[in-house]
Amino acid sequence: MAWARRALAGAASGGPAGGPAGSVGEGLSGGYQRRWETRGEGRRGRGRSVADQSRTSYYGIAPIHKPPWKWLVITYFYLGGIAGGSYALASIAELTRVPAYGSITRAGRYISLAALAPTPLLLILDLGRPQRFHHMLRVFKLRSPMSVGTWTLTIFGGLCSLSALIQAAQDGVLGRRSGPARLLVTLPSRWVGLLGIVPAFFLAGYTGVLLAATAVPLWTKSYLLMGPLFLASALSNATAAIALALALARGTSHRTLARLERLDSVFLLAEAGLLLAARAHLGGVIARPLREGRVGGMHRFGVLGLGLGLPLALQLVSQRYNRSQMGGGGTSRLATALASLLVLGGGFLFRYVIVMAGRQSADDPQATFELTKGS
Amino acid sequence: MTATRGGASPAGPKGQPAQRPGALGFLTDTTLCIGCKACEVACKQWNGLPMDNIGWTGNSYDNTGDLGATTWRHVTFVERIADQAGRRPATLQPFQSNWLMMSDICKHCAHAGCMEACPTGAIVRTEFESVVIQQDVCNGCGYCLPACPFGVPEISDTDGKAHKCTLCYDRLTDGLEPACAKACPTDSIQFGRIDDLGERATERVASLRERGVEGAHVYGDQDVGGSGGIGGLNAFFVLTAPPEVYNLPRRPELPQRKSVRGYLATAGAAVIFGAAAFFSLRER
Amino acid sequence: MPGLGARLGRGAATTTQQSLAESDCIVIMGANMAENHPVGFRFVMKARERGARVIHVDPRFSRTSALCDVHVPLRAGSDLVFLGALVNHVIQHQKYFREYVVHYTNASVIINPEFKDTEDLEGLFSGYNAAERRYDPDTWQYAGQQTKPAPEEDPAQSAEPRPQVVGQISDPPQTDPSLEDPHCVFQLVKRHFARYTPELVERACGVPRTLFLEVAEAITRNSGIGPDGVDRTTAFCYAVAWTQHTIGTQIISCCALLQLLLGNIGRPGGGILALRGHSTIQGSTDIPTLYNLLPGYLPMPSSAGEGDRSLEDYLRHYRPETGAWHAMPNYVVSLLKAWYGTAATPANEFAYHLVPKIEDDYSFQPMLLMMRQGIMKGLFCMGQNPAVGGQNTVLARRALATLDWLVVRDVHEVETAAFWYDAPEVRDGEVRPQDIKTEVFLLPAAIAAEKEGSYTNTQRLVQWHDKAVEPPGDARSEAWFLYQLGKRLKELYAGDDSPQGRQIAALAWDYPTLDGSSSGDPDLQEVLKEINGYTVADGQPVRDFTALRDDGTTAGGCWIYSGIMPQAGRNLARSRKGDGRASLEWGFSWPANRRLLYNRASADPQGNPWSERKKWVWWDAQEGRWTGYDVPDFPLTKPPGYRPAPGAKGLDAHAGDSPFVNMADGKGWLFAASGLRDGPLPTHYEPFETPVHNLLYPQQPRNPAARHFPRPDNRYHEVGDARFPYVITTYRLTEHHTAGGMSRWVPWLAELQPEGFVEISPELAAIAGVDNGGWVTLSTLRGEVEARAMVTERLQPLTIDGQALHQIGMPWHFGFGGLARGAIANDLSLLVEDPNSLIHEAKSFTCNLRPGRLVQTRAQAGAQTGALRR
Amino acid sequence: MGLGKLGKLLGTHVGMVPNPVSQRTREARSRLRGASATVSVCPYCAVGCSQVVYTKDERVIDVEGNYESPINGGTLCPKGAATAGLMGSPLRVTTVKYRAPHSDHWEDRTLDWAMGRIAQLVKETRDVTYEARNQQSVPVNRTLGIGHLGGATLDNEENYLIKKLFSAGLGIVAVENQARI
Repeated sequence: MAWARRALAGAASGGPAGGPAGSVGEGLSGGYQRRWETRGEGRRGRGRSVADQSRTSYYGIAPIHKPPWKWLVITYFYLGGIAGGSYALASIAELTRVPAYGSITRAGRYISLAALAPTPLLLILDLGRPQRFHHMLRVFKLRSPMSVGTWTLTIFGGLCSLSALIQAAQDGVLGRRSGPARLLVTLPSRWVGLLGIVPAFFLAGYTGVLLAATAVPLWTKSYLLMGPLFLASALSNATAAIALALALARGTSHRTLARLERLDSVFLLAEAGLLLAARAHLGGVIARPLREGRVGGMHRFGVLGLGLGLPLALQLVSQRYNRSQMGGGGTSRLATALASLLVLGGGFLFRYVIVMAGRQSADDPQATFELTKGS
Repeated sequence: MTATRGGASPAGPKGQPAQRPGALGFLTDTTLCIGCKACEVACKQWNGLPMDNIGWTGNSYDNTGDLGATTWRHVTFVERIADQAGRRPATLQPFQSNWLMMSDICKHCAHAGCMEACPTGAIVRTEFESVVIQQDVCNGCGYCLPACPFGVPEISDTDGKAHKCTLCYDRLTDGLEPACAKACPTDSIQFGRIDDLGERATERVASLRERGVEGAHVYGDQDVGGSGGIGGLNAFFVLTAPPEVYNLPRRPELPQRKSVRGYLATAGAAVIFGAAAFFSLRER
Repeated sequence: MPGLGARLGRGAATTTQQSLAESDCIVIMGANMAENHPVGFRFVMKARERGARVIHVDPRFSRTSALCDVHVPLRAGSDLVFLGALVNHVIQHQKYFREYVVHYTNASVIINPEFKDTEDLEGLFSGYNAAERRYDPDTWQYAGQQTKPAPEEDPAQSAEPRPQVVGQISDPPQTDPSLEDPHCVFQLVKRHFARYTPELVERACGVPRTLFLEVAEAITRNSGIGPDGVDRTTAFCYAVAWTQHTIGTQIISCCALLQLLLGNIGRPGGGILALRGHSTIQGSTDIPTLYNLLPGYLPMPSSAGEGDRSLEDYLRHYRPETGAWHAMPNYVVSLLKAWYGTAATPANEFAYHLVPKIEDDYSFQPMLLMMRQGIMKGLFCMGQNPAVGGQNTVLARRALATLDWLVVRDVHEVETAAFWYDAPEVRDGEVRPQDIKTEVFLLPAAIAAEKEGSYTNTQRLVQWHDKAVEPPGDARSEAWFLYQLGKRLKELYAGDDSPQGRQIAALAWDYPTLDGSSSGDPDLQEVLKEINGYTVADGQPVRDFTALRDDGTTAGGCWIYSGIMPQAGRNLARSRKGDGRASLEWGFSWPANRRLLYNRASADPQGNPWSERKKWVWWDAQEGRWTGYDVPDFPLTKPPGYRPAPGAKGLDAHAGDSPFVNMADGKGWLFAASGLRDGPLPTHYEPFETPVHNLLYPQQPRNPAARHFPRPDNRYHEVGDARFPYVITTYRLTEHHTAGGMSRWVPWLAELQPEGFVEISPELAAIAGVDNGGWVTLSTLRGEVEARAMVTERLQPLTIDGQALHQIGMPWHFGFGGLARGAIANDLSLLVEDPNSLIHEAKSFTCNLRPGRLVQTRAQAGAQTGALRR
Repeated sequence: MGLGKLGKLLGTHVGMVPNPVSQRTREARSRLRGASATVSVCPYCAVGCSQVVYTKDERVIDVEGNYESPINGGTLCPKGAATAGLMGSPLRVTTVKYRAPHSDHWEDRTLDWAMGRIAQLVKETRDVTYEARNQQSVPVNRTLGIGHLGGATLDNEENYLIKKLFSAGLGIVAVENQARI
């Protein structure tokens, strides 16, 4: 009951409406006037009273409840985004039928399965009653993003594994002659990829809608932007992840890396745009957690600075450098890896900031009253 | 027992809580409330809820704090005694005045945010149009907590599941009046069919305004309290001060009506990003 | 309650809670009804729905004030100035109910010319004996009465209104119906209250004139038949905030005087409702576990001076010739037969000599001193928690420590049982358990639903509770404990011929048990039959108290409860059929199931209802008897026109227009010729500890007849003591029950008010430099406590005689045990007694306040006295 | 037939806001079914609210207001509503506790032992402090050595037995209760 301690500490917002010490006046109608001298040693002749603590809110106690989600859910948002994003990119790369992008497809497939693998465990551990995790599939409720999200996760889990297995079979990881390998190779990986694009994109973006469909002011005020914002962030993380993998792997063509880097810049720009638009739309009161305090600081330096600004700068530098070198290599691979790492770090920090800022926003009475003051 | 009807029934016009034949609910008339907390104790006694004991809060006589997993009725205390100059009133407003006391409870909304958010279908609408969390289904995901515009459900520290007022569903099945409504000494909490209660509420507000209580209004109709797609509350109130004073949102909104629009926005973005990725990769 | 007993004849609420719903104006003063009697308050709310005006007069804005039309904040301890001013207002503006006053009160009686009022003697009545701080009431009697020497007056004398009129009403008192004679009661009252003006109210109570006049107007407009011809009644509700003053009894008697003047007594929606705190505290004064009373408000025989040596002496001292009390011998003899059975014979005056005689004041506070002086060696504590609930509890805990043995019977391990290892002074090392020699027993007790029996509630309603379950473990009911203890003592004293042996041997103590075994619970229906009274020969219950005899043929434990079991097995306390009007079929209301007392006054002298609207009891000429919605509190067949023959005795001596059957002359006493030890007329004196001087009688700041105990461990503050400038009042909260024994250990109640606190105004908080939630320390010459301060505008400074005066409020439930803990407020209070009720003054005394905690420098550094033990 | 069943399942389990009620919820009943009811009076304040105590196999399962009472008509205050909490309080004393003189801890004793010891103590103290006559040789038959506090929360019959046993039987005059605090 964190708020209890905080309410006790009298951290309630809103100063007391201290009027002048009891002023002289004869019996007024509707109330009567008392003449007394308060020696005024204390502040303004009146100690801070119970009424002072409830002038602008109910003793600072939150009108709504924040979700109990912490690290497990934040990590799930992050990994789910990367899994969905990298699978989608892999499939798109396959669609371009450019043979050089085979490496992107392979990296994307493997990364998406690797990212997706821990997510079910994360979600189950986060439940109050983990042994009842299967109840999530008891209903399919369109109006509940978490219900739709869980079904998507299940379906995408199958497709993502299938694609990864097909990829593994094609790469001979499962051996040439073994039964399943031969069967898997026959499956049309492009069609499976295409089939998986929709759940992939949904998995990457639905977490934004899940947060938006709540009463938490910071999440729900600009609800239309939350989905795209999370999707952009997921895609930029995915691109960064693939770029990182390819940068480290030998034999990746320079051009592919440059192309990926440019794509990542596009996503970063979109994410930055959406984030700033959302923040602007929130308004001063509701956006306060993004401005003040620890989370505000992490938002400004961590997410905007390290996660978006710096990687964009690096990518611009490396792109100009590439053009000037016309085909030189070497140094840009290091820059790509560094940029990718920053983006990946920024991505995690972004989800941490959004979730924590949301929890603070739920605890702030002024935010809810601002959101619901209506016309 | 009549078959349980899924979904919600039609919402009522402005100024009147939703008209739902057969719906049972509460009218909590704060002008009769003497802040005795009999409702809090009667609710805990019937439902066997353990004590919270959060300690002395210093928030006037409210040491209960907030609705939670083990507190399904919560009496709020707000002191509005002295004016700016510290003058205390002698002749008071009819009925409850200057020390606002209100027994807060789950609103049992016509369209309930918690019910629409719950991914396991644990939260259902009963034949009495009340909203109940089925303890044999809930797996403690916590999504109903932020989904409720009034901050009612809470996850219990002991059993990890979400809990809130059930409008004494087990008592209603046996034709018994909810424990809090029965215990309330001054009948500030009135239980009954919500259309009767709705008329009683509007009559009460009218007579209060006649006697000089300008601030009197119904909280829980389409306009204030049951707005934004919620379609009215089955547990509504007669208040004499703005809702924010009682820690209630003035015009809350049903969060889940944004879900589908959220999906579409995301799908749109997905198409754009997908195309961007496709062309950005293909282009020479 | 001597206050109501002296002026109306019975010390109990005159009306019912349900009757409040018919009131046109309700004044709640000296009480916080919405918080301490929430369900009783529903009837006040019903009255408000019908448009009644509700006024709350209280130093603090409480949950009651929030639901009232008018809240009048006044200085704690100045209640009588406010009430006196109301009496003065009613008389000056002729707002009294003239026909009611002339016929039903002793307003027209001429008083002995030698009587001198406080206005003549600067604050004293005539007959004051300064050495013994006592009055001799001879000069207060009716004029022309042959003054019979009163029995030796001594402090031990029963504090309850002695029904005996000093001075035999040998012939009808001289009266002046025109109320003009300077010596008639009305003029004496008028002169006595002449200086209680609205200006004095503003100076002494801190209540502005405009507000006082608004209240006075509301009360007088809603009493009697107004100019618009509509008959209205006003009710007063009070509780211990009136009782717990050194002038407590006079405050209550002043309310009775005011209601008599306004003609509200005995009428539906009127009367005075005493709000009692415990479930059956009314029952425990009717069938009294009080030192100075026998069951049925019979005075306890005294051995002071000549004393009540024989039954005949006793009756001669206390039996009046006129009024209902004339039948006293029937009640006393029946009681002795009930107590001593066959050992009580006409020969040995029905074993009257075996009844112990009292010689001094053995009320609660002197008992503490008897323990300290080692006179009292053993104590039984059954459901009482004096370590928290008594006064000067620092002294009280020391007293408990000097006992040889202590038996505590309670539901939880209350502070009284745990003082020897858990009290603040033990935790601080001041006192060591090893030094406390008291042998302590803690026996578990049963709760209402685990035993059968009856409670008497605040409106004299006796209700039976059935047994639902067996008490857990070793828990037993008090009836079981007493019955078994009595049997064991009879065995121990078997054959012992000493006086103490003969006393216990004579006691009739064989009750059938419920399960027939010797170790079972006694059958309380049998005890109830004994209380109701039965004919000794056949053991059949008597119909009502008129059937009790003084020749030993009947036995009756408590005559005022007689009629509760009219036939064998028919227990009216178990009747449970409530109806809309007077609910005569729900429970039994003593005496004789009368719901509204003195309801003869709800009809005019000719026996017709004053008005259709306020009809209650009236004379039915055809039937030749009184009838109505209630059991008439009047001889059924005595016509309104009846006039007594000279020399008539008992109730025959009362005329047909005398509603107050217990009074010697059948009239409501505006002037109390006897029964009140500190004067026939209510007079304002300051509380024993007060920052302000008595503006009315500067020479007499304090009640001259108050009982005080100057001792080093009970030192008093001076009047206007600068070291203790703030007035402190103690009170209760809805969520807890008295000393907390039944609420601070109950989880669902402890969490509602989990910690002791103090309430101060923002203005005082500014002076002390404290904000809401900060720690403050309160100190008096008796003790020091610390608590968190709730800084709230519900308290406010008042301007008393031009000076700013700050008041502090502190709930007194809390102690060092249980789940909800806090400082013990009564560590601060003082031992001092009202002369009549012998009740203390915890509603207004003085203290000092400083910010910060009570830092202990003693043995355990850092262990805070009274702080929470984690 | 499977399809019909599947159709119904889809109807209640899939949709915008599906609302499937579980079997356990369908069978929800109040625990007062089959309980026995006893009418009692609230042990707390003097308003005198009538209470109905529901019990099942010798255990209190619920305490509520009594609708028939003209005073509380089914309502209760917070203390009255907590009566079941008082009867079942976790801190309730249910065994006899004894503290020997000068000891610093409680000891457990049987009820029978305690009753015998108390009777013994009463006799000893009474015999030492009994006064048949006072200094003026007026017969008084009293002892000031023993006192009694309590009564305001005990039944009328119990108050009667206290006054009868202690005063009439043992001559104890210092018998007082909460009326005076």
